Parts: sequence; structure tokens; C-alpha cells
Amino acid sequence: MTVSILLFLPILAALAVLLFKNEVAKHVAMFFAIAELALALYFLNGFVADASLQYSIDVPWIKQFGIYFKAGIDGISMVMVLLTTVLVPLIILTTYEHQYKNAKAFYALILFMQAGLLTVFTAFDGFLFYVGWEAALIPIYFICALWGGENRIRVNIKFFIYTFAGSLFMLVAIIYLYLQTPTKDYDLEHFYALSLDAKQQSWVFLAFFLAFAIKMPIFPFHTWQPDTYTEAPTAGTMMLSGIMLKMGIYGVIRWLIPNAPVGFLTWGNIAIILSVIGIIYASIIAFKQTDGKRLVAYSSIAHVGLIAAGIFAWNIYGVQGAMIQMVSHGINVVGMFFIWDIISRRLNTRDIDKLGGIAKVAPNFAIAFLIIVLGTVALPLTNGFVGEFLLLRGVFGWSIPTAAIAGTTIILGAVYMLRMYKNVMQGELNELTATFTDIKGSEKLALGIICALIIVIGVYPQPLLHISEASVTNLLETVSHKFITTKF
Amino acid sequence: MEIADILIKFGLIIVIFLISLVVAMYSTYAERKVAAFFQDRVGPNRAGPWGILQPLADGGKMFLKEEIIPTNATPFLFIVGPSLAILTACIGSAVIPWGQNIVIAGKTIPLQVTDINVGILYIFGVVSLGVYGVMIGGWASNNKYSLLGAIRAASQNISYEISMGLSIIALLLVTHTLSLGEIAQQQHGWHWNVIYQPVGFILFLICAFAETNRTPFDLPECETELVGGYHTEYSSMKLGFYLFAEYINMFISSAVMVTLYWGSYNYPGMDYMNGLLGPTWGPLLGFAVMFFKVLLFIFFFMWVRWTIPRFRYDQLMDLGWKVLIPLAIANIVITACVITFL
Amino acid sequence: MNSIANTIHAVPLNHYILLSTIIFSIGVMGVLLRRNAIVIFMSVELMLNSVNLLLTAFSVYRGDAAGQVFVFFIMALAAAEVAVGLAIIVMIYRNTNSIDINVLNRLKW
Amino acid sequence: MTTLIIISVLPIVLLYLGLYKAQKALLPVTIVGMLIALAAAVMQWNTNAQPIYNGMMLFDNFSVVFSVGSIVSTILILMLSKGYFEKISSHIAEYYAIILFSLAGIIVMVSFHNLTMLFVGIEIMSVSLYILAGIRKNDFASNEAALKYFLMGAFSTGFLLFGITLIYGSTGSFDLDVIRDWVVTHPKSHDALFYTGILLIIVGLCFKVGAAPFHFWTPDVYEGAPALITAFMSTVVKAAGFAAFYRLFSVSFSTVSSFWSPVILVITIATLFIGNITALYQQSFKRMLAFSSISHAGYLLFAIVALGAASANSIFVYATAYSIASIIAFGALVLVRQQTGTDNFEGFNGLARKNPFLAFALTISMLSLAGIPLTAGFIGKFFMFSGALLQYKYLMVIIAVINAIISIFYYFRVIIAMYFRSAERTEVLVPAYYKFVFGFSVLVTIAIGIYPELISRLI
Amino acid sequence: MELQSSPGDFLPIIFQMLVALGFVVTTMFVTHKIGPKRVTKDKLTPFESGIEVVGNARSAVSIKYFLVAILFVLFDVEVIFMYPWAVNFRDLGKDGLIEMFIFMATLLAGFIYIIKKGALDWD
Repeated sequence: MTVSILLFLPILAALAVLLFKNEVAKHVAMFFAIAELALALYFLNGFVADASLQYSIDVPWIKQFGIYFKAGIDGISMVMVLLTTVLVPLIILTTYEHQYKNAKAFYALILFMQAGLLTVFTAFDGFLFYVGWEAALIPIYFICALWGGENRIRVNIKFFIYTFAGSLFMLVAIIYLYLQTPTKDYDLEHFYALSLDAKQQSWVFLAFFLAFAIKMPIFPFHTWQPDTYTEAPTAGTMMLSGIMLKMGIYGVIRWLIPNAPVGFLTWGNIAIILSVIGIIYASIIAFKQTDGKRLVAYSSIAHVGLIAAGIFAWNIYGVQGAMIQMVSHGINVVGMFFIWDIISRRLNTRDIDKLGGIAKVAPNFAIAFLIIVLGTVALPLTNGFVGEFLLLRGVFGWSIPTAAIAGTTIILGAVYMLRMYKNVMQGELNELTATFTDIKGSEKLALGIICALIIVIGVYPQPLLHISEASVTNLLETVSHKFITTKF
Repeated sequence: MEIADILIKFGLIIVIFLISLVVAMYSTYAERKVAAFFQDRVGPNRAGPWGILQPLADGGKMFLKEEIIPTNATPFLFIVGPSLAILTACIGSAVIPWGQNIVIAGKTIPLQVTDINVGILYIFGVVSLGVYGVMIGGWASNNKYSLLGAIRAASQNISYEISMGLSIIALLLVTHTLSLGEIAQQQHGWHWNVIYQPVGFILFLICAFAETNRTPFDLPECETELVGGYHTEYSSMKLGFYLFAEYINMFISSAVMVTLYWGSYNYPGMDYMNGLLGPTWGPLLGFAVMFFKVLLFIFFFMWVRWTIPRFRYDQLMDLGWKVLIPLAIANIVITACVITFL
Repeated sequence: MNSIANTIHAVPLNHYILLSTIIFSIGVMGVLLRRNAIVIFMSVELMLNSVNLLLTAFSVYRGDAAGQVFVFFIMALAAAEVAVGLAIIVMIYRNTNSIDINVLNRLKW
Repeated sequence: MTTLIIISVLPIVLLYLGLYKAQKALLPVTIVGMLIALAAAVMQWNTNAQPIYNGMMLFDNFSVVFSVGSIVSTILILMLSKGYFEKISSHIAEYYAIILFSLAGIIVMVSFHNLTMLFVGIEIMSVSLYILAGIRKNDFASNEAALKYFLMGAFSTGFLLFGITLIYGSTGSFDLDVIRDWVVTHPKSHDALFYTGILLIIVGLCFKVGAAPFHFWTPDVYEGAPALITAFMSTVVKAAGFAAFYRLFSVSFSTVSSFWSPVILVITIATLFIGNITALYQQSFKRMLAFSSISHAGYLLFAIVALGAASANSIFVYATAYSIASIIAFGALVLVRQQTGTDNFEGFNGLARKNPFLAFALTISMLSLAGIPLTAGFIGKFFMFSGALLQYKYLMVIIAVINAIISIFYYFRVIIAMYFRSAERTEVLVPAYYKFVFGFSVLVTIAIGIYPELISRLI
Repeated sequence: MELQSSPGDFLPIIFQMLVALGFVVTTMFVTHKIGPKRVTKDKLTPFESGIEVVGNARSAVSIKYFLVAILFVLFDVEVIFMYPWAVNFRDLGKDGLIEMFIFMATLLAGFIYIIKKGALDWD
């Protein structure tokens, strides 16, 4: 049993959804998403947490260019696969209250996107990676543009152009690496084995970095993000922030630094500084936001900045922290957007200043909201804490002042998050919020799962960390080895 | 080439040139006489005995007429038109072999201005140019009759040129050369090409009629429809040139037909006669024979003119395109097959 | 009797090249500068004929008939072009009563 | 050879069918005939062909592959023509015949082994196209397109011929192999004739394929000509032009590439920018396609600048991807134009509501043109980039990437119009023939996008 | 068989042209000098059977003439190809015969087509 089944199931599912009527599309999609999750859990069950590549498939695809369909799961991939397969059914669950026009297309696109995402996370062939990367982009473009808000057309074309531009440069870099391989193929291991000189690595680094920085997004490349998050339908935003953003982070870990370690030495400082600037910048902007969804979007930039900084610090703490924080952030941000989805669906506004006192009428909702906020601000015993702690530890290892500045993210995050919570949930009820009804049914289920995950991971993160540990260590060693062998 | 050769060439050219002019002049006289004969009249009989000076009188009259260039015409082209017509008519004779090499005072002189290896193509080139004279003249006149006449002339000429070219191809299959001198030699004695190419000859004959705008193909100037056709506006010697060109063309095409099909200067028993008369008088006899044949053709041209009525325009085009071209192609195919398989 | 080939050889090849180039350039300038479709068309034909001339010269110099055969092809295809081209010009003339290419500005250059 | 004979005889048959008023039989006979030709071409595959007719033609795999590609594209376009020419005039048989004559020229162009045949092929193709561009006799734009195309085409032929003549003058032959041998045996030669000849040939061919700065006729002609003819011109003809370009330069001039590749490099870059940037400003979908075709010419030129072992395949894959996608685009344009009477982007507003299939097909086509993965267009660009990077043409690839990004703007305009803008409209009627063509093209586009080996190793 | 011509052979043709040209120019000049000149306005108007001149004569004429001209160009050019064949007919043998027949068959196919199409019908 290989990973290919994991990649093709969502595509089949997408096609299958199209065969059903709009009314039942979400159930069908849910069924397949859960099946996918089950499959992922099955893989997890048989997974050995060492650095080896498991469930791998390696068949020729385009032979003349040395392109193979090479995919597999190692520790890092396993975490990402779990994240994806858990979040997709969760996201579908959050849409149960929505009545999308042409729903089957909507769910088909989500499933199709899942295939693309999983391809990215499991690909060990440069070409396949790129294909998955773009294959994830097209569906989300359509999701956002078809079911999005008023400005969706302008905003989405901006989003698309940004990400597409970045990825094209990445493609050039990938082809470049391919041409350098003695065996002329796109195998990632052969890429790792390359010994490019410093200048070549610099260019490769920059090309990859552009793609990943736009995707994450890191500070000067982030401008597409808040608009897109705001205009996208909630499910789209969740896909974007919960999973797709992680493509960039994953890319940095797997594709950027090991392929161009010396380039990373040259540019890594700048990257880390940009990340830290992003943290502060996004936090300050978030502070000023009144639109809840937008606030969450900026907070996401801040969190991602921290993750990026942790990775660019490139030590076991940073990377492991990033791994776990990716999962946590995915869960938290999905929860956060869901909260705002619930609010805006009921009250038709996302303006923080207009809200207040909802906790009084919706206690269950208030608890869930609180747990998610706490998770986001990284209170100990929530999932956010483990990740942020490790990340800061990682950055600390790189530079203490930077770590100090980056650490402000926790404080700033706590400030604007709690302010948001306070404004929305506490205080006096007004005319608008009085009509708020408590969560029920699918909402309750979804929020319940999210809260459970937040707490479980927060309390006992060890299994998750264990999955990726060996692979991360191995990767770090590869890079260290490469430092030594590179000709300067 | 030595000076003497050049002088001899010049002499030959001038002789041939004068002969064509005289023949053309007297063709006009002959035409009227022939017409008179056919119509049981007397014909011109005032100028000189039997009216023999009539062509000179006509020529003189042309010279003395007033020159008119209409206001709407394009003066330059108006003059170029007739000049071109006569010019092309005059240079066609350069490649026609008039006789065998003649020996005068120990010097061998070919009775042909020049024997180039693309003689037939030269003839075609010159003939094609002829249409420009008509076309330019008709257009420059800026007169509706002229223009219509010119266009008719042009489309008639070009239509028949195709069949003419095709009919020649069948002949080339037999002769294997484009040189007229060589073609003349090949027809030594009685081996005239008309024996091998009767259909080709008839095609060529019809086309020759059309190319010279002779009745029954004189649509371009058909006076009942178009006043004077393309030369409606012309007067004086410019008109004379057009008329003259027609007769010179008639002469040249007769000569070409004789050269290509009717044995040129050859006649049965010519070897014997050559032996008898020697290298000076023998070829001259050949020349006389050739000339006789040419005159017969000119007579034939006139005969046809006063016998057959003019075609209608659609009949003319139908004949050219739908009868002659297929016939010519069939002729080529049959000739080629016969030569290859027999 | 010297053959045509020898006589042609007596003229340096460069002269033929120069002559053809000049004629070709005249054709090019004609196409670029004149506004009358027919004149442009004739300029194009001039270009083709300069090519024919040059091909023939080369062919004789090299003693290779291929060049002259090529000329035949050029002539035949030029004739086809003439047929189509004139038909197009006639069509334009019928619609606009003009063959000045300046009136053809409905579509921008 | 059989292919060429069939393709040449077929139009004559069609002309006679037209004479005897067999209008109904035209399309079936054409398609059956072309399928036979297709089969004949496929039979020729891998037969280790040698030049035939005194080295005039060479039906090697390259020629077979491009012939097959051209024939298939033409079949698709002809299927779109069902009911199209009837509206223009009553001489339908002639239109089919002329298109096929043009195709015959194209097959000569992709199979030549002698410059004579290159010229003859180009002319057969071009002369037919001059007529086709002007088949809307009373439509002024069509007239103008025909005249412009004709004048420019004849003009460029002049350059091409002068170039060929100069090459002949220095090498003494028209045969590609002989020219190549001459180049090899005169490696240090500074024969000005020869190099001028190459430059003039480049000029002539760039005119024909519509590469900047010789592109200015392209948009006008493409806009003015009837949509299906434009489809034919911008797909089959363009592909054939590049095939001929490639064949000539790879066989004969590859050893002096250091001389001409900088020239083509400049042309390529100019073509990309001009095509893309001007396409941005177009309001008319058809004109946008015209400019985009210029930019695609730029991408195709990549294979010639970076001439290598894989170039032939790259050109073929790219040209196929581009052709198939363009056919969809033009087919959709024809339908939309019939309904709305406009070529503009607005005509596509809200199409997705009423015609999801049509909109989907057009979306795939646009994605393919833009070069998004999992479509054939991406594979084409990928091949081109790979080839260029292999030759260390980094700058060129970067420029191409920038252009690919620019192109997103205008390709997505159609998608945006179809899906995200609404307009009052009724359903566009999609005839069965069109459905087939769209379905087939979409399948091919995706199939090539997923598994390019289908066509990428044929040469 | 092959008759080689030298440029010298073409010289007499030029002589003849000069002679003819001299004749034409002289005649034109003489007739211009000795003819009377009594121009009037009416004399110089185009002849139109005595009525007032209507419009310009250089207007469009029937498209049929154009068609004939074009067909001529095409056929004449095709005929060019037959000349070399005809001259070298014996050397080319049966292959040449068959090839030329194919050529002519194509030509005929086109020819029959235009006739059937009515391009040469005058009515």
C-alpha cells in the first residue's frame, strides 16, 4: 500500500461529488474526507518514526526528463498529512450550516485542493512537488473567486498573480537543480546530494524563498493575504490559512534550506529579520483592526512570522517547534475563523466594536471561543504553547535579542486577542447581539473537536513531536553535512 | 565579330526590314484587290497601272493627316501605344530563317538574322508584347469604345496565346529544339512538320488569326459595335502604325507558320536543285520557295477574311478556352504517347 | 564562339550581387513608402525578380542548374500570388473605390 | 508521401463535389479523407526514412509527427466549421478545399529537405491563406485583413527568397545536408553572403510566424479574418511555421548557432514583451488571442534559441498544447459571437451559469494557455524552460517567467468574465460537433498535462 | 543537339530593335512636323457617337476580363514548365512522360473545374 492511494482518493472523491446533487454534496464530501482521514490514520498506525521514507511510490512519469512519480511519507510528511486530513473534514463540517450555490462544485474543489496539498506534502520529486503546488492553487482561486465577497475579483487576481509569480521562480530553480544533477532527474535526494557553489546556491535560495515567502506570507510579500482572507468564503479562508499556508513552511523545511544551505547562510539572516519584522508589523496592524476576520488574518501573519523565524534559526528546537506549531496554528486558525463565521452568519457583521456581551446569551459558544483564543495566545497547556515555546527556544539559539523581539508576539498576541474576546463576548448586550443564539448541532461538534484537539495537543504533544523528530534530525544532519562539502 | 560581319548583319537586317515593310504595304493593296475579286469588283485601279501605287498614296495620306491627341487622353501613353505596336511587329522577324546559308563572293552568309537557341520563346515574347501596344493605346485614349476594344483585344490575345503555346509544345516533342534554324533544317526535303503535326498546325493557324486580330477574330476593332475599337481616337501616322502593324504581324506569323510547319525554305528535291544551282543560287531558290509559301499564307489570311463572318465575343472565348486548349492538350498527350510507345 | 556562361563569368559576381541588392532594396523601399496597393504589389514583384536575377547569376557561376529551376518555381508561385493578390485588390476596390492603403485603417497597424 | 498525395487530391475531389452540389457530403468526405491521410502518416512512423525525390523531401519522424498534429488540428477546426461557412457564402466546397490546400502546403513545410520545397510549401500555404482571410467579401475588416496579410506575406517571401539565394550563392546548393556539410567544412569562413543569408531568412520566417518586430500584421489580420480562419492561422499555420524554422536551423545552421542565436534571442524577448503587454490592453477577446499568439511565438522561439536534442519535441509539445487550447478558445468565440454579436470580453459575462460545459472547456483552455500545471500548456512551457536553462539562458527564462505572470491577467479576464460577472443572457446553443471538439480538446489538454509522454517522445 | 548560343547571337536582335526604333521615331517625327495643326475644342473631345461625353471612360469593366487575365497568367506559367520537358522529352523517357501527365492531369482538373464553375461563360 503506497501513498499514491492517499493522493488519488481525493481526486476520485472530487469527481464523485460532482455526480451527486447539490443537496447531498456536503455529505458525500464529508464521507470521503473521513475516509481519507481513516486512511491517514491507517498509515499512521503502520508508521515507524524513524527517518526513512515509508509507503513510498517511485514510478517513471516523464522519463525523458527524469521525472518520476516519487512520493512517500517520512516523519515531517506524516505530520502534514495528518494536519491536512484532520482539517479537511473539520472544515467541511464547519460549512454544514451554509447553503452554497452550486455546492457540489464547491466541495469538489475543496477535495481537489486536498489532493494538491497532499501531493505537496508527500512529493519527493521536484516536478511532482511543483505540480501539486499549483494544483492546490487553482481550486482555491476558484473557491475564493466564486463564493467570495464583493471585492473578490480584484483581490483574487492579486492573490493568484502573487503566488503564481513566486511559484514560477521556484519552477525555474527546480529545473535548474535538475540540470545540475548528474543523473538528470528530479529526485529530491539527488538534489540534496548536489554540491553547488555559493553563488548558485544563493540564486536557488532566492528563487525558492520567493515562492515560499509569498505563500506563508513573510513580511513584504504578505499584501495579498489580509484582503484574500477577508474576501474569501470562510471555508476558503480556512483552507488557505489552515493548510495552504503550511505549504510554504513545509517547503522551507524540505526544499529550501536543504537544497541551498549555503544560500541560506547568506540570506538566512535577512529572512529571519524579515520574519521578525513581520511579527511586529502584523501584530501592530492586528491591534488596529475592527473587522474580526481581518484581525485573525493579521494575527496569522504574526504567528507565521514566528514559525518562519524558528525555521530559519535552523536547529532542532526551531524546526520541531515549527512542526508542532503548524498543526496547532492550523487548528487554532480554523477555529478562529469558524468563530467569526458563526458570528457574521448570525449577526451579519464582523465589526468588533458593534458587538458585545455575547457570552451572556451563548455560554457554549463563549467557552469554545475562549479555549480557541487561549490556544492562539499560547497559554500553557494549550497547543499553541508547546509550539511557540519551542520556536522561541530555537530563535534563542540563533540570537538572543531576536528571540526577545520575537517573543513579543506572545504579549502582543495576547493583547489583541483578549481585547477582541473582551469586546465581543463581554460587556453589555446591545440590540444586535441580543439576537445571538447559542451554537448547536454541527457547530457544536466542530467547535468541540477543535477545543478537544487544542487541549489534547497542549497537554500531551509528545506523540506528535515523536513522529517528526527523527526526520527532522536527519534533515539537520544532511544540511550540516552539506555545509562542509560545499565549495566556497 | 568582325566589322565585316556586323555590316553584313546590318545589311541583312535592313533588307529583311524593308522586305517586311514592302510586303506589308502591298498586303494592303492585295487585300483590297482580293476583296474586290471575291466581291466581283475591280478594286483600286487609279494610282499607277492596276492601282499599283495605291499603298504609297495611302502612306502619303497618313503622313499628311492632322495629328490629334484628345484632351482627356494621356499624351505620353497615347504616343507610346502605336509605337509599341509597330515596334514589336518589326522585331519579330529577327529569328526567322529565310533560307540556307548563302555563299556570296566566298563568304558564307546565313539568311537568318540570328539563330538563337530559344528562337520560339523569342517569338512568343515578342508576340506577347504586342498586346501592350493595343492595351496602352486603348487605355490612353480615354474613350469608352477604345477601352472596350483594348480590353477585348487583350483578353482575346492572351486567351489564344495559351493554346498557341500548347500547340507548339506538341511540335517541340517532335523537334526537340527551340531554335528555328534547326527546326528548318530538320524539315529537309519533304519532311515537313505539318505531316507529323496536322492538328497542331490547325491550332496554330487559328491562334495566329486571333493573335493578329484578323477576321474572324477582329473583335477589338469591330466597327459595327465599337466604331474603331482601340484606335477610335487615332489619326495620322499613329493610326497608320496600328494598321501597318497588323499587316506586318500577318506577314511574320505566316513566316513563322511556314518555318514551323510547312518546311520553311525546304522543298522536295532541293538537294538536286542545290547541286544544280550551286551555293549562291541554290539557297536563293530556297528563299524564293519560302517567300512563295508565305505569300500563299497571306493570301489565305485574306481569303478567310472575306469568306468567314466575325465571331460573337462569347463564341470567340468559348472557342479559345473550351475547344482549342483541350484539343491542344489532347494533341500533346497523343503525340507524346505515339513517340514514346511506337 | 564563347558561350553565354563564359561571358557572364567575365562580369564579377559581386556586380550581380550589388545589382540585385539595389533592385531588392528599391523593392523594399517601395513597399515601405508607397501608399498605393498596386504599387506596393509591384514593388514586391520587383523584389522577387531581383532574387530571380541573382539566382540565375549564381546558378551560372556554379554551373548548377538548380538555381534556375528555383527561378521557375518562383515565377510560378509569383503568378499564383499575382492572381490572388489582384483578386484581393479588386475586392477592396469594389468595396471602397480606392486602393490607397491609408483607407485601410479600420484595423490599426 | 502518401499523406501529402491524399491531402492534395482531397481538395480537388471536394471542388468537384461542390460543383455537383453535394453540399451534405463535403464535411464527411473531408474528415474521412483526412483520417485516411492521418493513417497514412502514422504508417510512415519510424520507417527510417531517407530523403526522396532527389533529396527534396524527407518524411522522417519529425515530419510525421507534425503532419499528424496539423491534420488533427485541422480536423478539429473543420468540425467547428459545420454550419459556419454557409453563413458567409455559398462556395463552401471551395473553403474546405482551400483549407486543405493550405494544409498540403503545411505538410510540405514540415517535410522539406531542400530550400526549394521550403519555399514551395510556404507559398502554397500562404496563398491559400490570403484567400481565406478575405472570404467575407463584403466585410471591410476581412478585406483589409486579406490585403494586409497578402502584402506582408509577399513582402516577407521576398526576404526569405533573398536569404535563400544568398545561401545558395555561397554553398552552391539548396539541399539541407549539403548546406550543413558546407558549413562544417568552412568553419572559419567569413562569408558575408552566407551570414547575410541567414539573417534574411530569419527576417522572412519571423514575418511568417509573427514574431516581433515583424509582428505588426498579426493582430489586424487575426482580428479581421473570420474566427475559424484565424483559428487555423494561429494554430496549425503557426506550428508549421515553427516546424519549418526549426528544421532548417537545426539541420543546416546548428553549427553556426553562435552567430544567429543572439539575434533570435533578442527577437524572442521583444516578442514576449510586445505580445504580452499589448494583449493586456485589449478589449476584444479575439484581438487578445491574436496578441497572445504573438507571445506564444516568443515561447516557441525558445526552442530555436536554445537549440538542442529535445528542441524538436519541445516545439511539438508546445505547439500542440497551444493549438488545442486555441481551438477551444476560437470555437467558444464563434459561439459567443453568434449569440452576442461581439468579440469583447463582455460577451462572455455570466457564461458559466448558462453553459457550464462551455465555460469549463474555455477555462481549461485559458489555463493551458497561461501554463498552469496539469494542463498541456504547462508541459509546453516546462519543456521550453528546461531547454533554455540547459543552455544557460537564465536571463531569457526569467523574462519568460515575468511574461508568463503578465499573461495571467488577460487569460484570467475571460475566466473572471465567465464565472464572476453576471449578465442577462440565454443559453448559448452548443452544436454536437462543437461539443465533440471541446470534449476531445479538453481531454487531450489534460491528458498531455498529466502524462506528457503521450506525445513528448515521438521525434 | 544542344545549340549553344553566345551573347553575340543576341546582338543582331538589338540591331534590329534599333533599326525598328529608328524607323518609328523618324516616322513619328516626320508626321508630326508635316501634318497640319488646326485644333478645336470639339475636335479634341473623345468620340462618343456625337453626344456629350458622359463620365470618365476609365471606370470599372466587367470582372470577366479580369478573370480571363488571371487565368491566363496561371495557365501560361504552367505552360512554361512544359517547354523544358518537351525539349528534353526523349531523354526523360517514360518516367518523364508519366510525371508530365500527372502534371497535366492536375492542370486539366483545374481547367475543367473553372469551366464547370462558369468562370468562362460569357452572357
